[in-house]
Amino acid sequence: MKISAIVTLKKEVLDPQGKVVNQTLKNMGYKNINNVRQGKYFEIEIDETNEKNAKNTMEEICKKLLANSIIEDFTINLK
Amino acid sequence: MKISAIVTLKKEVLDPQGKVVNQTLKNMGYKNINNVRQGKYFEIEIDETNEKNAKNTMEEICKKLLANSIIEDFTINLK
Amino acid sequence: MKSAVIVFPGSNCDRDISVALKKFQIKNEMVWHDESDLPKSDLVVLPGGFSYGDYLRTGCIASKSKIINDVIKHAEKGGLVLGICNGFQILIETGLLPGALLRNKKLRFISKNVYLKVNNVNNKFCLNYKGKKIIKLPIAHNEGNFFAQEKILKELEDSDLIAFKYCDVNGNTNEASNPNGSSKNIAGILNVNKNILGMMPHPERHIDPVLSGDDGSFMFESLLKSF
Amino acid sequence: MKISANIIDKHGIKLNEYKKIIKLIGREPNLLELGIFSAMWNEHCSYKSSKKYLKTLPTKNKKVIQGPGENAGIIDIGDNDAIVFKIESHNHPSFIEPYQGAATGVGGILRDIFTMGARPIATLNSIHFGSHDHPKTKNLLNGVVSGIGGYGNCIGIPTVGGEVKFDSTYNENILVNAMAVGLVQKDKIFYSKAKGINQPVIYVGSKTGRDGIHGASMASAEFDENAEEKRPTVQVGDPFTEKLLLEACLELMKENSIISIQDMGAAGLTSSSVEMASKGNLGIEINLDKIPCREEKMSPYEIMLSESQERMLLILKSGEEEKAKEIFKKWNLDFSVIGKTTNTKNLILKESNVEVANLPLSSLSSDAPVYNRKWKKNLESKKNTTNKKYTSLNLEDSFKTILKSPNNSEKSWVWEQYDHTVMGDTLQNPGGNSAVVRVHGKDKGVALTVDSSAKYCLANPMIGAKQVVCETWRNLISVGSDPIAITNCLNFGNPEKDIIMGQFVETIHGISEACKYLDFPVVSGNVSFYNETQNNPISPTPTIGGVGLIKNINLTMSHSIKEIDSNIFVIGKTSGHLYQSEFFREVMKIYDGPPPEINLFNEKNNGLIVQKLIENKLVNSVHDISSGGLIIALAEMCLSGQIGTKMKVKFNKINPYEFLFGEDQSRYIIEVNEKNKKNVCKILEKNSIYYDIIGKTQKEYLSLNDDFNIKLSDIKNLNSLWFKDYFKES
Ligand SMILES: Nc1ncnc2c1ncn2[C@@H]1O[C@H](COP(=O)(O)OP(=O)(O)O)[C@@H](O)[C@H]1O
Ligand SMILES: [Mg+2]
Repeated sequence: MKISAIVTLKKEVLDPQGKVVNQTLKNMGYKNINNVRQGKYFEIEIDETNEKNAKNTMEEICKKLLANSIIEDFTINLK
Repeated sequence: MKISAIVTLKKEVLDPQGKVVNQTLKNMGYKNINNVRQGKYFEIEIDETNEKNAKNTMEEICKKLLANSIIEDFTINLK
Repeated sequence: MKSAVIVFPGSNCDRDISVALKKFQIKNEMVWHDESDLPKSDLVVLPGGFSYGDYLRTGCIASKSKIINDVIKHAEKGGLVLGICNGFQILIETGLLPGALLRNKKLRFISKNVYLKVNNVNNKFCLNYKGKKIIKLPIAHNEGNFFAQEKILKELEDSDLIAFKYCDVNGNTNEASNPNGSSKNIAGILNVNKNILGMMPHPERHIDPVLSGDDGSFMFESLLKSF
Repeated sequence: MKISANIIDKHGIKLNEYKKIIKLIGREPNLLELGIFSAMWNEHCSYKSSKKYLKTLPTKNKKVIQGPGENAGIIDIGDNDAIVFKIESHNHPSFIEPYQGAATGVGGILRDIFTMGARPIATLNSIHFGSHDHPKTKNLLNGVVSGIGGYGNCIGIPTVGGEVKFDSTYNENILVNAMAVGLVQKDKIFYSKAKGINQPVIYVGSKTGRDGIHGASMASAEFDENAEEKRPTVQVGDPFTEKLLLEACLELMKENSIISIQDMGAAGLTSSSVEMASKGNLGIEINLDKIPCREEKMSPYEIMLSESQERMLLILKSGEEEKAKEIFKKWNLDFSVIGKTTNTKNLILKESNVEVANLPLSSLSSDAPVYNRKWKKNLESKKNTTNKKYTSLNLEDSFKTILKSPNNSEKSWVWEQYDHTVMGDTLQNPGGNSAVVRVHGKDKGVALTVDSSAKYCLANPMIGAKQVVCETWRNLISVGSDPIAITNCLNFGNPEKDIIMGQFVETIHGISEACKYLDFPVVSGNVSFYNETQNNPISPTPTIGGVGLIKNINLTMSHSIKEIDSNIFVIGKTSGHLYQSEFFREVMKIYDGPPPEINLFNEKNNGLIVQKLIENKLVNSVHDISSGGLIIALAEMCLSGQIGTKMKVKFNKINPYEFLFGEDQSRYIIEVNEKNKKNVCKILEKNSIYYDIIGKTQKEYLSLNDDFNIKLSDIKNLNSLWFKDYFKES
């Protein structure tokens, strides 16, 4: 089963990468773009048939490894 | 409107980060995880009411800036 | 005095620090990350470099290494721990020091000499900086932008746990003298018991006057003196 | 599968070359074999257009341990120490994917160094971009610089020097040349030549993936409009794995287990196995089932042509496999016995016990085509005589215009992204004449530099090439080293055109002549042809990387002015050559005319005297004069030392413009304190060295007669303005 997670910086943490992308887009002529946030995406192949188990494992992994709770939030998606 | 894109390395391209994360998860005892791929996530706030237009803009941005089609693929999602 | 330098896959300042320790007559042993026990040591050093390529988050994967449990025990018993650059990042990921190290504000790797204000000389690492308010050391990092919640920043300041701050040649700590965007210009911090120091600058690279400075020497002399 | 004309063409093989293949192997090749031929016979691997001329380079002297022909060149620096170095291009991949292209360029050249048993101690790079206002330039510059840094910083080898240039000639073809330098014990050098029959062939490092298939052929084709579709995937670099590979290889090299070793560079497993076996005059048999693959069901064709990074091929003494395996296991790297050496003199590939290719090794190496291409002498670049009204300009403004031009701007924006102090032995940082790196644990050091001068080379390839070699020599002299040898990267357009081939031939003549005269042999190098897009070739760009020895690091010289009230000497004659100068290009917008002449006799004389003055501690600081002329060199000295200079000059034969901006060659600026002045003059006169004393150092200001008086802080601001502006930083 494939399962994915998106890890983003918490709102109160400055996201310089997103800021640079935003600025670059403005310079390229995209005037209607107001805000850009950048994050990380992880896709995992897991030997598991039960969706709930897979989700639980992913959540555990995010907490233990993939996200740093001081600065980051995460969301999980089944593919 | 919020719209997001996930940029991942093409399947044939080496993903050094995914490789290391995969190995680490194995060492942490997650034996049922077979493959990890890491990518980038972008979330954009756009002044636009028409979904299709927003998607088109995002697609353009991905092609021009966020992804390099030589090594990367992207997918777009409305929030 | 005895020290142990932990070598992770991807560490690359391990040789530099061992050269420095030897130069100041500290008996050093290199310890592979996969060992479970530390040799008897007074000081444990987590060296600079790119452990595990700095993939995922800097210092994160190294903080899950086998040896780390013993490093934590050593620290809890009051043993000295010094984390330089990637070592600082690892200390933060293990939770031995608070906060987070984000990407440099300008999103670029920065390698240059910077001025530092030594804020706290009442610890075993910095004794010999007494009277030497402003020093010069090299930095070389991509993620040295120290971040912590207001509460923690205040605690650090109130308890005098900020060891070094980035400054200019006259000692001004402001935005212009802040190379990477760190909160309060923080370049290095101590834990409450002051036996753990994490810092982004590299003292081990400035131990010889033929290089562009030797302000790093004072730190090794301090360590030696305290034993 | 029948090989059609279309397939042959897609492999970049010409019809007559295909006929030659059939003749050599006595039959038609299968597709896998054709792929192998295409990889081995392309320009990048076979040097078919350049071989004839490369042979004419001087490659030997007392200090050369290994000249061209191995992974890198090696020179003797005494006490059983040797320096291994080479430069290589990664131009095409960097244009397509600047970060990964540049990163893997650094990774590739580092493997060439440690495959010989050396620990890399420094890297340098020469990078050329299109015009700063070309829409692609900013992104390419940003990507290339962070890619070079990304790889070098992570693996922990200091990037100590380099050059960055902008010119519209590179708009669609940027250049990324990376040089690496390593240190090895003279009696512990490893080579690629296979020896002995039935010895195990070992694959170590990363797994093989479907990336970069046919990269070498790409480097041998020009871009066209359809390049977009034809582009094969570029490889992604993994510096972390390379660091592990480096440590694992050096660890194994301490044992007595390796017969020979070779990195998998361009054309991957194909070229490494072919080269090792053919150098040893042996055969080699490989079982493709044993290759560690990243993806399922990879075909023999893909496996043999993949250019996945961070891989090595070893031949071990049989019986040593287990010991070696343990080491690679510790470093978490793949290790696989994939075959053996044989006496067949053939390359035999097997898959599931079926022979899928069988080729005589000679057909891939010694019998590969060599061409004697047509070439045409380059026209003399004519002087534009009508446009010489520069004396009505303002001196100060002209100086300032040059100072803030992209090419003459201070480049710390670039080199502050490179860790240049890791390993703790960097004595001179980027920004000076040459970088200086201490030999670890000793009192000696090496001086390192990389230089090019495409503007001179386009105007006159022969003189230009000589000039670049001399500039390298001068840079090495200026830090107090004894120049020993060079490596070179020859970047040109399509050699099938007689004009381009002419540029190449004349360049080789120029390099040869200068190297012979200066006893400055070429020990390694690389040729990159087909740097052109839609018939627009780049200017001929030979890049020279030089290495010098500093016997006593305490005698290292810098270009920072040291004290006030000392004397500023110019060694060598200033006659005011302005054609091809920065002044003509940046201020007058004059681009024609010949480059300055090089007189090798003066070059050598002036250099050796400067060397002697440094050795005898008679000078405070030294800088060579190059692009931009005397005033730019002097300004750099003043900025670096934060001390100004008051120039007092009488103008009779030449005017102030020619004096300040002329790019006459073989010159140095030296700072001499009052106490040594007499002595220095005496030595210079005794040796018939032409010199001028142009002024004295002073506080804070750089001035000339009554013409101008500029504060150093203003100069500094102007000089560092461009990059900040370009990247919109305060
Ligand atoms: N311009 C040159 N001058 C001298 N030697 C060269 C030049 N170009 C290539 N060589 C030599 O030819 C050999 C093959 O080079 P190359 O194909 O770049 O090696 P690799 O397979 O390591 O990439 C090397 O020994 C190299 O030093
Ligand atoms: Mg090689």
